[in-house]
Amino acid sequence: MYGEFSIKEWLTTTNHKRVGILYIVTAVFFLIVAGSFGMLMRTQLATPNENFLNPFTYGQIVTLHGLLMILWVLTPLGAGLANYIVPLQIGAKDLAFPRLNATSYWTYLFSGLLLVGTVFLPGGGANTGWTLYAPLNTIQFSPQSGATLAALALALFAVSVTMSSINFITTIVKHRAKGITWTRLPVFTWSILMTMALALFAFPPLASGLLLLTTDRILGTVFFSSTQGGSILWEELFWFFGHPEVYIVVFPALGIIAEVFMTFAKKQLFAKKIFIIEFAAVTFLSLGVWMHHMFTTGVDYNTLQVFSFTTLAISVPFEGLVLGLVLTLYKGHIKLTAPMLYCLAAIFTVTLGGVTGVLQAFPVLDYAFNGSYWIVGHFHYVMAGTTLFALIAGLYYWWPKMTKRKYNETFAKITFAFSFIGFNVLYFPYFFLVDMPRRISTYTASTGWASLNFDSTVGAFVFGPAILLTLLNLILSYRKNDACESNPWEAKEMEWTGNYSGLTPEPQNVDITNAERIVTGSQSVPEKSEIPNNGDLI
Amino acid sequence: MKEDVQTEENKSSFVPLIIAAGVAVLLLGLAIYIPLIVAGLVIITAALFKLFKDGASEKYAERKQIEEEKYPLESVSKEKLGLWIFLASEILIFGSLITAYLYVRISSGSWPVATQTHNVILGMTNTIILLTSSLTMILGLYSIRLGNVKGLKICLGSTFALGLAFLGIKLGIEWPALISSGFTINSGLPASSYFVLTGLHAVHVAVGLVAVGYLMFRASMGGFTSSKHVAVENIGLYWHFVDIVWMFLFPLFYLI
Amino acid sequence: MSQPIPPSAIDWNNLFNLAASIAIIATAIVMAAMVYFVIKYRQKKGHTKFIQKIGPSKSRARDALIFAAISIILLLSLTIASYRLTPNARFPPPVSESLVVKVTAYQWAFRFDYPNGVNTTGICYVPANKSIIFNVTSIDVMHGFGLTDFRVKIEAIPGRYNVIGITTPSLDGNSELNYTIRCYEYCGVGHMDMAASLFVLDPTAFNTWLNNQTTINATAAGG
Amino acid sequence: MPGIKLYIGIWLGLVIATVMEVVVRSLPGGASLIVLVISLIASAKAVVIALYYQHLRYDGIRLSALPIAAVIGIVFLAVSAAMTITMGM
Repeated sequence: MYGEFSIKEWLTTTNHKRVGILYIVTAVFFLIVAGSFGMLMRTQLATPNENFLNPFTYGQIVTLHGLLMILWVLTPLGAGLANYIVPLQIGAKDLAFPRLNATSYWTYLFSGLLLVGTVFLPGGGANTGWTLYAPLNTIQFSPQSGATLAALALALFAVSVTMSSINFITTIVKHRAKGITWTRLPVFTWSILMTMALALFAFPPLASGLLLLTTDRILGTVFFSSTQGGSILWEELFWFFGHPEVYIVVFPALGIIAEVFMTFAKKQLFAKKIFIIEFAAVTFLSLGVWMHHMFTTGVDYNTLQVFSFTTLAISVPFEGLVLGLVLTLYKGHIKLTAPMLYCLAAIFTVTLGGVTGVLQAFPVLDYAFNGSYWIVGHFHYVMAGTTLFALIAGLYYWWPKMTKRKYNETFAKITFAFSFIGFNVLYFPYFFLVDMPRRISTYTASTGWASLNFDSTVGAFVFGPAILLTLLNLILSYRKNDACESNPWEAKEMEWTGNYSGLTPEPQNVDITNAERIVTGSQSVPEKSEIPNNGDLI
Repeated sequence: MKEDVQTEENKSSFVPLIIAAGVAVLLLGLAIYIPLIVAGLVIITAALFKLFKDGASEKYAERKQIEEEKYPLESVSKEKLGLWIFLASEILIFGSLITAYLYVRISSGSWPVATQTHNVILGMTNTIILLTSSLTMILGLYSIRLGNVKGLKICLGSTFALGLAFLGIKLGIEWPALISSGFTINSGLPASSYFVLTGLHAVHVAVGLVAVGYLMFRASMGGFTSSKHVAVENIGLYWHFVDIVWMFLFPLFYLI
Repeated sequence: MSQPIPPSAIDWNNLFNLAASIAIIATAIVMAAMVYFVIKYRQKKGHTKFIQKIGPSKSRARDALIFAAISIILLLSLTIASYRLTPNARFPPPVSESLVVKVTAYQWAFRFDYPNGVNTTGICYVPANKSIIFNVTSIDVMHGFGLTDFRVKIEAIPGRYNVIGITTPSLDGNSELNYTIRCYEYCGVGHMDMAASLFVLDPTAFNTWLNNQTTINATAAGG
Repeated sequence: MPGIKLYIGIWLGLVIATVMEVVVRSLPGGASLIVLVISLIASAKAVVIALYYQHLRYDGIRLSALPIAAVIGIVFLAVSAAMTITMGM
C-alpha cells in the first residue's frame, strides 16, 4: 500500500508522512538496541559477584543505554508521530520546511549510528554514564577516542533536534488551516508545540557544553579539566538541558494520552483551556528547576531551597494535567482497547513516578535518594513507563491511519498485560534499593540486595520480550493484506476526517466541521493572505 | 497508489541525506582520523552547491496560496519566523558560552589584563569593519526593495569584502601574534575561552560569507526583484546577529 | 546484630514516612478514581455520540483551583516539616564541638585525615555520641560520599570542599558500630568497589586508637 | 521602512559608541564602574542593531518575544551559575 517500494524514494523523501515513518522505524531500531543493552545490564545484576560483563563493558553499556533511550528513542519516537500527525491535525500540506525536516531526520540517524559505532572502536566508547560528568569525561580520565565521538554524536543530535523545533514551531504557528484557531488547536499538537519550544531552549546549552568538551578533548582547552571550570560548570550546562529534556520526553506522551482518552471515552478533554494553561505553566517552570539535580553538590543551601520550591511548584500544574486526563474519563463511554489500556497504565506510572519525584524535591530527603537505585526507579517509571507506554499507545492508535491495517486486539491485550506486569516487577523493587548506588556493575552478597535484584531481572525478562511482541503485533498486521476502514475508532479529531490513510496526500481544503472535537471556539473571520510563501528557509 | 508518488516527486532531494552523511564523516574525522575531515568538507560543499543551485533556480518555490490562520504573527513570513527561531537558539548557544566564560573567569580569581594580552586597536578596527559590513548589508536590502539590483550587487560585494577583511585581521594577524607570544589554546583558561568563543564567532562569519556568496551568485543570475528577496532579508538578519555577538565579545575580551 | 539507628536517620524516616503516606494516599485516590470511571462508564450499546462537555465551564475552573490549592497546602506543610531536618545535614554543630575529618576521594577509595595528622584509607574511626564534620573533596574525578545509614550524602568534587555533618549514635551496649560509606557518583571502572567502613567506637577506645596511630606515624617518620 | 540617511546615521552612532568603549577603558575610575559603563554601551549597541538593522522595530513586539525569551533563558542560566561559584577555595 506504499506503492512499489523504492529505496530512492525513501532516501530522497521530504514528505512529512514518509519522514515520520522513517523516524518511527529508526527509533524502534534504537529501542531494540538500547533495550538489549538494558537486558544485558539486568543479566549482569541478577546475582551477586557476577562476571558476565567486565566493569568497563558494563560502564559503556550503562552510558549507551541511557543516552540512546532518552535521546535517540523516546524523543524521536514522539517526533516521528508528530511528523505524521501534526500537519494533519492542523490541516497543513506539509511541515513548513520539508527539506529541513529531512535533514533533521538524516542527522538524527547518523548521530545515532555514530554513537552506537563507538563500542566497536578500539578502546571503546564513553564510560561515564549518560550525564557525562566532568572531569570523568575529559581526555585524562577517558582517553579513548570513542568518548570524543560520543560527545560529537550528541552534539549532532542536538543540531537535529534544534532543526526540528524550528520546523515544528513555524509549522504550528504559520500553517494552521482556516478555522484552526489557537483555542481549537488539538491537544496533541499543543503538546508538540510545548515540546519543541522546550527543546529550543534546552538543547543549545547542551551543544555549548559539548563544544567546550570536544575542544577540551581535541584542542587541549581546559574548561572541564581545570578546577575553576570543572564539574560544576558541566553540571550547570548539562542539567539546564537535562531537566527540560525530561519534559520534552513526557509532553508528547501526555498529548497522546489525551487524544486516546478522548477517542475511547468519546468525550471532550476535561477543561481543555485549563489543561493548556497548566501545560504552559509546566513548560515555563521546567526551565527553572534543573538545580534539583545538584542538591548534593555542596552549592549554597539557599540556592538549593529556591530550586526545591520551583520543583514543588511545577508539581502542582503537572498534577493538574494528570487529574485533567483522569477526569476526562468521568461520565464518558469508555471502550477498553489496547491503546486505552496502555494509556491507563501510563497514568498509573506517571502518578507513581510523579509522587516519587516530589519526594526527591526536598533536599533533605534527596540526600538519601541521590545517586541510588531509588532515582533509577523514579525516572524509569516516568520514562520507560509513562513515555514508552504512551508512545506505544500512540503507535497502536494511529497505526490504522498510517498503514490502513488494524493490529490483532487480543494479542495486543495479552502483550499489554505482560509488559505492564513485567514493568512493575522490573522497576518497583528499585524503590527499596535506596542504599544501592547507581551504575555499579556488581555487588557482594553481604549487601542484601540480591533478592530484589533477582526479582527485577525476572521482570526485565518479561518486560523486554513483551515489548518486542507488542511491536511484532504491528509488523504482523502490516504483512497481512487486509485493509481496515480508514477511521476504525470513529475518532473525531482532524487527522481522521480526511479518510486518507497511508501515504496518500491529504486534501487541502480541510473541512473542520466534521471534526466535532475541535469545535469549541468561536468561528473566525476569514482574512486574505498577504504572506509571501517561498518554500524553504532560503 | 502511483499518483501518491508522483505528487511528491518534485520535492524529493538527495541533499538532506548527503549533508547529514557529510557531517557524520566530518565528525568521524574530528574524533578518529583527521583526513576524514577533508572528505566530510568535500561532501558538504558538494551538497551545498546543489542546494544553492536549486535555491537560485527556485526549484522548490511554492506558489500556491492556502488560506491559513495567522494570529499572532500576521505580518511575518514563515521563512523569517523560522530564521528568528534559529537566531533564538543561537542566542542561547553564545549566551551559555559567555556564561561559561564568565564562570571560569570569576572563579579563577586572577585573570590577565585584557589590554596587555590583546591588541585593542586591531579589535576596534575589526568591530568597525563588522559594523560597516552590517551597514552595507542593510543598504543591500534597502536597494532591492526599491528594485535596484545593481545597488544590491555592490552592497553584497562590499559586505563580502568586509567580512573577509574581518577574518583576515583575526586569523591572519591577531591569532599568529597571540600564538607566537605563548597565548596558545592549551595554555590555560584565558586562552581557552578566547580562542573557543572568538573561534566559534569566526566560524559564524565564515558561514555568513558562504551565504553572502550565495546571494551574490543568485543576484548575478537576476534572482532578486523588488517583490522577491526573502533570502536577502533572512541572510541579512543572520549577518546582523553575528555582528551583535561581536558587540559583546569585543568588550569582554579586549576591554574588560 | 541490631545496630542503633542514627538520630538523623530517625528524623529522615519520620519525614519520609509522612511524605510517602501522603504520596501513597494521593496515588491511591487517583488510581481508584480512574479504575472506578473505567468500570462505571464503560461503553454500552447506543453510546455513539461524542460528548462535548459536562456541566458549566466555571465549575471546572473551580475544581482545578481547588485541586491546586490542596496540593499547594500539602507541599508547603511538607516543606516546613523538612526544615526541621535541615540543620542536621547541612549546618552541623560548630567545629569546636565536633571532630573534623577531611575526606579525600580518589579512584577508587576514600582517605580520612584526622586533625592531628593521622590518616587512614578505607576505614574511618569516629567516637560515639559526637558530632562529626566531614570535609569532602576529590583529587581526580567526581565521587559521591554517601552514608546511607545516616541518610546523608555529598559529592566529592575536585577543587571544592563540601561539608556534611553527622551525629554518631551511642553504642547501646555494642562494643562498636559499623556503617558503610559508598561512592554514589559514577567514577569509572572501579565504582562498584569504592566503599569504606565507618566504625563508631567508644570515645576512650577512639582516643587510644588515635594516640596509637600518632606513635606509629611518628615512628615511621623517625625510622 | 526607514531611509538611507537613518541607516548611515545609526552606523555613525555605533562607530562612535565603539570608540567610546575604548576611551572609557582608559579613563581613571573604579573597575566595576568601567565594566558597568562598557556593558551598558555594548548592550545598547546590540539593541540598536536588533531594532533597526534587523528591523525588529518594524516587525512588531510579537516577533521580538523570541529573542527576548532567549535572553531571559540565558539570564536564568547565568544567575544560577553565578550562585554556584565559590571563590578562593
